[in-house]
Amino acid sequence: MEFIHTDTRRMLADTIDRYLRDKYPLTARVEAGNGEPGFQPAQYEALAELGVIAALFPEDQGGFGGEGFDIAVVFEEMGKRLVNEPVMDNALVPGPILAAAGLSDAVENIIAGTARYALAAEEPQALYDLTDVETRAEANGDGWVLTGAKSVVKYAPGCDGFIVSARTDKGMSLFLVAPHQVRLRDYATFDGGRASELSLEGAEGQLLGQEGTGAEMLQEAADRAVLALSAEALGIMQTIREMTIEYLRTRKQFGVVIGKFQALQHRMAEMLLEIEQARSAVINAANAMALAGPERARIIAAAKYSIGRIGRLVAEESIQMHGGIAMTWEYDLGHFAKRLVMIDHEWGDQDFHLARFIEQGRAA
Amino acid sequence: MEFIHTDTRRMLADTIDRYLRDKYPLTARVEAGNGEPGFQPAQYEALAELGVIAALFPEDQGGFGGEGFDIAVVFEEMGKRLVNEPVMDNALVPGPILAAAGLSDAVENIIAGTARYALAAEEPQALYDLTDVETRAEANGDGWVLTGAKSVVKYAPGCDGFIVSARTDKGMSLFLVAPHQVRLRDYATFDGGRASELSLEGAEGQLLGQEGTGAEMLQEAADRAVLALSAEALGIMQTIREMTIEYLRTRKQFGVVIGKFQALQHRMAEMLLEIEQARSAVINAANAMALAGPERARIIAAAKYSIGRIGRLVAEESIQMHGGIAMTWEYDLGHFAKRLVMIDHEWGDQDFHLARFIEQGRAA
Amino acid sequence: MDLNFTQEEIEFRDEVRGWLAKNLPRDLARKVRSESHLTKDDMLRWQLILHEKGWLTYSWPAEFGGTGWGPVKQFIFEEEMAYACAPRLLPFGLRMLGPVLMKFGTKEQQDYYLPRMCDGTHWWCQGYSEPGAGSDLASLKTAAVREGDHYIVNGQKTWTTLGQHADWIFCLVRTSTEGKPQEGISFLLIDMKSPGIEVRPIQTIDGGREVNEVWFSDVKVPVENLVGEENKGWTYAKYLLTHERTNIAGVGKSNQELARLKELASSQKRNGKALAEDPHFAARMARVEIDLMNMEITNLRVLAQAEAGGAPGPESSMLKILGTEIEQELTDLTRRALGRSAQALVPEADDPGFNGPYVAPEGFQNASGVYFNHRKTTIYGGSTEIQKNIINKMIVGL
Amino acid sequence: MDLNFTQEEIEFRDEVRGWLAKNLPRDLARKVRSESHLTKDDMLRWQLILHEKGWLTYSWPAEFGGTGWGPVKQFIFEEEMAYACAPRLLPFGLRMLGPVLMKFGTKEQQDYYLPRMCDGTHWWCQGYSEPGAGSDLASLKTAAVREGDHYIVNGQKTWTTLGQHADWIFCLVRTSTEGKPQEGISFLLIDMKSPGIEVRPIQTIDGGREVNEVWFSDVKVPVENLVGEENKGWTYAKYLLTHERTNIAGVGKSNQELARLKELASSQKRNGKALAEDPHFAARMARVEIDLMNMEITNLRVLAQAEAGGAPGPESSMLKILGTEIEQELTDLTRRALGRSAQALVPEADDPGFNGPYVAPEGFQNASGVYFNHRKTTIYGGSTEIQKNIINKMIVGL
Repeated sequence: MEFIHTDTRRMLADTIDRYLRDKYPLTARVEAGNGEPGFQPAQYEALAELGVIAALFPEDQGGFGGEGFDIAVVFEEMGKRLVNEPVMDNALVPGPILAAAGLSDAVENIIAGTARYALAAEEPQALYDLTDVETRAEANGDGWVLTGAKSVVKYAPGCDGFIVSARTDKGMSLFLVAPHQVRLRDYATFDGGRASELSLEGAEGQLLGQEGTGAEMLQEAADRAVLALSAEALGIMQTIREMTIEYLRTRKQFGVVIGKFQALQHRMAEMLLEIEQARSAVINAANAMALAGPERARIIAAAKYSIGRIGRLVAEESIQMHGGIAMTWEYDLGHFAKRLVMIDHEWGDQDFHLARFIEQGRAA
Repeated sequence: MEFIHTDTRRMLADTIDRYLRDKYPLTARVEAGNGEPGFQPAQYEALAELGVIAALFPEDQGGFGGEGFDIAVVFEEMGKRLVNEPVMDNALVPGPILAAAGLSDAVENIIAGTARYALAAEEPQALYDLTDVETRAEANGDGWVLTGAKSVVKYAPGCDGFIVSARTDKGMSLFLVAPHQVRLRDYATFDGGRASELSLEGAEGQLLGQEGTGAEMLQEAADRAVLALSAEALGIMQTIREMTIEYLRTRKQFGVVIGKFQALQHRMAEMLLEIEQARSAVINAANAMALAGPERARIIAAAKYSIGRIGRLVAEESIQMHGGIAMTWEYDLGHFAKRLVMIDHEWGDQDFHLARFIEQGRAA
Repeated sequence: MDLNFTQEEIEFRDEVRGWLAKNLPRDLARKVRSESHLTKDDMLRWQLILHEKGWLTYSWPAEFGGTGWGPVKQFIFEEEMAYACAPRLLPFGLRMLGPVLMKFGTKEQQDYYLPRMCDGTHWWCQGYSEPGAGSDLASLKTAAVREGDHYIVNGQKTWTTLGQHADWIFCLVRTSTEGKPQEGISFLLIDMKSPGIEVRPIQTIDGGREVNEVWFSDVKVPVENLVGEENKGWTYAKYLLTHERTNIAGVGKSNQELARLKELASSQKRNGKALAEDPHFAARMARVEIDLMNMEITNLRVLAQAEAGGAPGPESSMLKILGTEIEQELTDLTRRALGRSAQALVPEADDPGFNGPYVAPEGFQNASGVYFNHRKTTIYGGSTEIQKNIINKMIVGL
Repeated sequence: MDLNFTQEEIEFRDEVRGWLAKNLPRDLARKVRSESHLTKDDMLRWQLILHEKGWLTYSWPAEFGGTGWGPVKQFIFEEEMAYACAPRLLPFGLRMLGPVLMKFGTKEQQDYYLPRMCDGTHWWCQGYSEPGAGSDLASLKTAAVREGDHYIVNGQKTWTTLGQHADWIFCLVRTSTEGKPQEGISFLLIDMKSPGIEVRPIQTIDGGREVNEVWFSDVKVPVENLVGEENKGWTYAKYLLTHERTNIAGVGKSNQELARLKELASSQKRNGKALAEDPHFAARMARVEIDLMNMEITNLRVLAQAEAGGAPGPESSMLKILGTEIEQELTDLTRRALGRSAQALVPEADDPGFNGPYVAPEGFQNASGVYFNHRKTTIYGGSTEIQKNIINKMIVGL
């Protein structure tokens, strides 16, 4: 039993931390998140150069990591500084799917930061359920033709390809679709980022992997995404924790620092305790990536549920303890809180994952 | 709109309050609750003489009340002093069923306090569901023969008759069964009272009302019981409230009265606020007794859910704020807390009633 | 004990409801319903419609041109406004300054200011909070120094809602540093066009720009703009705070929000079933609905007390806490019911010409913004923490 | 990062598990599983079985006859004991007084007392709390006045768990009223057979009689029964409190309770379906299970720190809070799963000869009692409020 990261991972964390501290100011991040393309391409490339993306892939795919704890370390560090570069959406999630389908050139480019892909899986009518798919794919000679719509595809413009889930007669499959084959309508996201509604009207697609294996491949991607989001949320919580402690220590009201008020002290203690529970949930999820079957699914679901519940608590309590200042755009806290809450809206919220946990328990 | 009770009801409340204050010491109540028959027959008769039972019945049945607010006033006062005489179980619940079946002599005796009846409706396999009935009744000449088992029938020994729910070919019906026809195995209850497992092995029974109308009659009785329990719980909460306020004002720790600790102050404020919500729930339920259909059912279910949720909060928080002393038998608080929590185990707990509320909302 | 309205009250309710159905402009109701941004013109338009009917000053005593309605009728009126999705009336003039002038102002002040806050001539805003003061209102520092016939005002106010539209501001200012902090405060009316005033909008985390900082640099204010006596401003402010408490529970608004949420949850699907049928989500909706049902009765109890002339007790603070928490929970559930689409920010969906398609269902384009915006409700107007202090003080007494 | 035990640790766990399967008497396990009352004989019987194996003093250093196991092995041992439903070992001698004597006692005291607390000769109890002191332990008043070779002890202790069985009591007593309250406290060993001691049982709300008041009237205690220095008792008590924190989270016990609850919920029926399938109840069970899963990792993190020689930080307090709240929630769910039958009080169901029928399902005759009994866990051993103060102090620093 060992709860200290390997030297390699600690070095990676330090490298990311130092880079972000020096070169990733929050103001630029917030500004970029409000415009197009919703992130800072130069930063994305710089992170790739730093090895951030390579750390998410195993050696046989051209990376130097790819395990659960690699993902956790990278995203926790990025969460601390509220990074909104599309590392998860355009690299971590699509990369292994493309690798599994044998598209190693694409994966190489992803790792180098020179290509981005996006997964378009969730449909407008579905509440987080990746199997609720109405998009159809029809065979057409060697290829396939897809028709349907996908919702809230993050960081879609500028991607080199879209991985789209669609139904065929043999169940659900994943297809690679070229950018010019899809129609995008894009908009900002509430936490400062960019997303698109994507529609396919007879789009040409290339089947990825075996026909009918889409659900499995998606679940694999979803588990990675949930781990990444959970670790990012943990990083965010740590920054909020530091900001709130600092505020309690310095902000005066009625002639004393507010951290002296016992009612706040006890609520702060609860928040601190819950953040430690969130940390444990992330560690457990990172570890579970090496497991298989319902045990892994249970732990991953438990993590996202925990992050959702605790994330809301941390966002709401930190704002309440700060008071009015936390409601302003200029004060950093709100941006962290917003991202923290929006994480609950990606890849299934706490209710979705609690239900999944219960289901998997029956299966186990 | 008027939130003050009528003069009659205020006089009734004062009368009960004065009587209980003078003549109903907690020590005797606790002692009686640990022995047989689990209550104090002389007290029961005295309460009947005082008009406590008559207040629960309408004039045409020989009482002088019987409305929702009569029930609420009586049980709130009894709750304040932790009365465990079987006014609900042996009078309020069975009385109107017997009245509806035309047994006016029995009702007269109930009101006079000279006869007691008990409803035996819930079965061992059922979790509060009164329609989950396996007891069977077979016609036998003019009468009926019943076979089955009923669970946790409160204050059964010494009753003059049992109202038993049983299935016939036409659905569920209620039957009056004489005491010598049933077998009782009785035991103490955790909150200081008495209950029995009741079994029927070919017991003779008399059909009450129309065959197949048992479910309706039971629901009517259940609504009355829920209102009474909710009002009793409110009375208990008020006493706990006073005890806790007094304790916070006088108990010193670290050199100051503990009521000065802001963390406790804020929790006390929450508890006080929730007790007011419980009071509103009881008022709403009392008022709803005059309504019909799903609207009444919804409000009654909402009240029991509220009482269950708030009751647990009040019991747990008051004990925690008191500390060790609240864990002792000699200190009064624990007895109030125990009854408050056990009320959640009678006539459906908070989960049961939340589900019922949701169902009725769909029906409405 | 009788929870029902009297026949007269029911008729009154029907009258209000009928009038609103005819006279509330559809476009305004639609905007309110979807929690879209209201312009100054939107708000003034509605104010003048009500003024013409004589209902704008529904809470004022008859002698000042009000309706003379008691608390119950006022409550019914407010609830019907909320159910109909009428724009909320800004409280600064009508509910805050108005009552203070009626009680403590001179005849001249009353005659001058009261009609003008009704007919749209004067848009009022409030200058109470200061940076660094927060819940500790009495620690305010904005100074008014008497020089001849004027006060010279210097300092800064913050959280001034819709101050960018305002013609006048009523301020608490420090006229003395003697004694306890509460003792040197005065209540001053200041023309926003006075030289030396600068309004700077504060952008809030939901992206909105409703609140402002107001800066005062050597602003000259005539002494006749003082309300009541110098250094007695704290008394007037406290008087005003108790008036602000009316209908603090927001029963009507929350009931309207709940209905909207139920509609949404019936149309959203999870596992092929309506979200409203999902047991977990249904349970969360039911819990908040029951809290709201109970609060509605608690609110009626307080109202009946007020109607009978009783003073507001700790129940006001309870209703503030409950009302805001229920509202917040409803915004949380609404956001969650939208699933992934709650992330989308489509501000142009508010534009009259916008023609879709939406990302989230129509009327819910800004649910996350609404959720975050509502965080303020437990902070301002006496934070939840302050209300708990009050409840404890009034009941436990420590 | 590696959450798994080493091969050696896994073999150790299997060894413990195997031994327990063979050596833990069935009747004791059954009693523990159904949370029935254990007699003094029950507890001693199990203590001697462990003693013979050499595992009774599993937490002691090898030099004092312990196993010398590190924190991880100790934890594994404790968890296996909990899973197997072994009777809990009383901490008073083995985990509390023992370590204090090893650190601060004389050689004579060590040689005399340590073996006797193992072989059943001395049953120890604890004399810390006093009426009216509660969480403010240092305000204790029981006085020990030196007279020649003896201290004369007068006063009263309370909450003395199983004091009715005890041969000896270790006490905090006041030997000086100078300075801060903490400064005049001494640590004294007292023979319970001494004249002037009276033990009075306290009945608790669940009907149990596990705790006692202990009264001292002019009790003569030889000075050689003083541990360490006079007036330094507070230091020893604090040292002891940190030792008491080991495995405070009770992961094994809660996991065992959860398994029991799941079994119960699978056999209880609501609407013809198992209660475990009821979405509301399933959600409540899942929530506590997830909290417990997370706490298990938090606990392992603390353990790994301890194994590496780290000092216990605020995590100990967090584990105390979490562990007791999870335990309480499990007792609440168990009670609720029983429905109406949780009301029944059938103490004779504990008797060996009892032969049913039960009211509640077998093994759950006292669920309401267990629920109420567990209220104490957030009060004693440093209440939740005290733990929150500690967390705040250690992290925020105010």
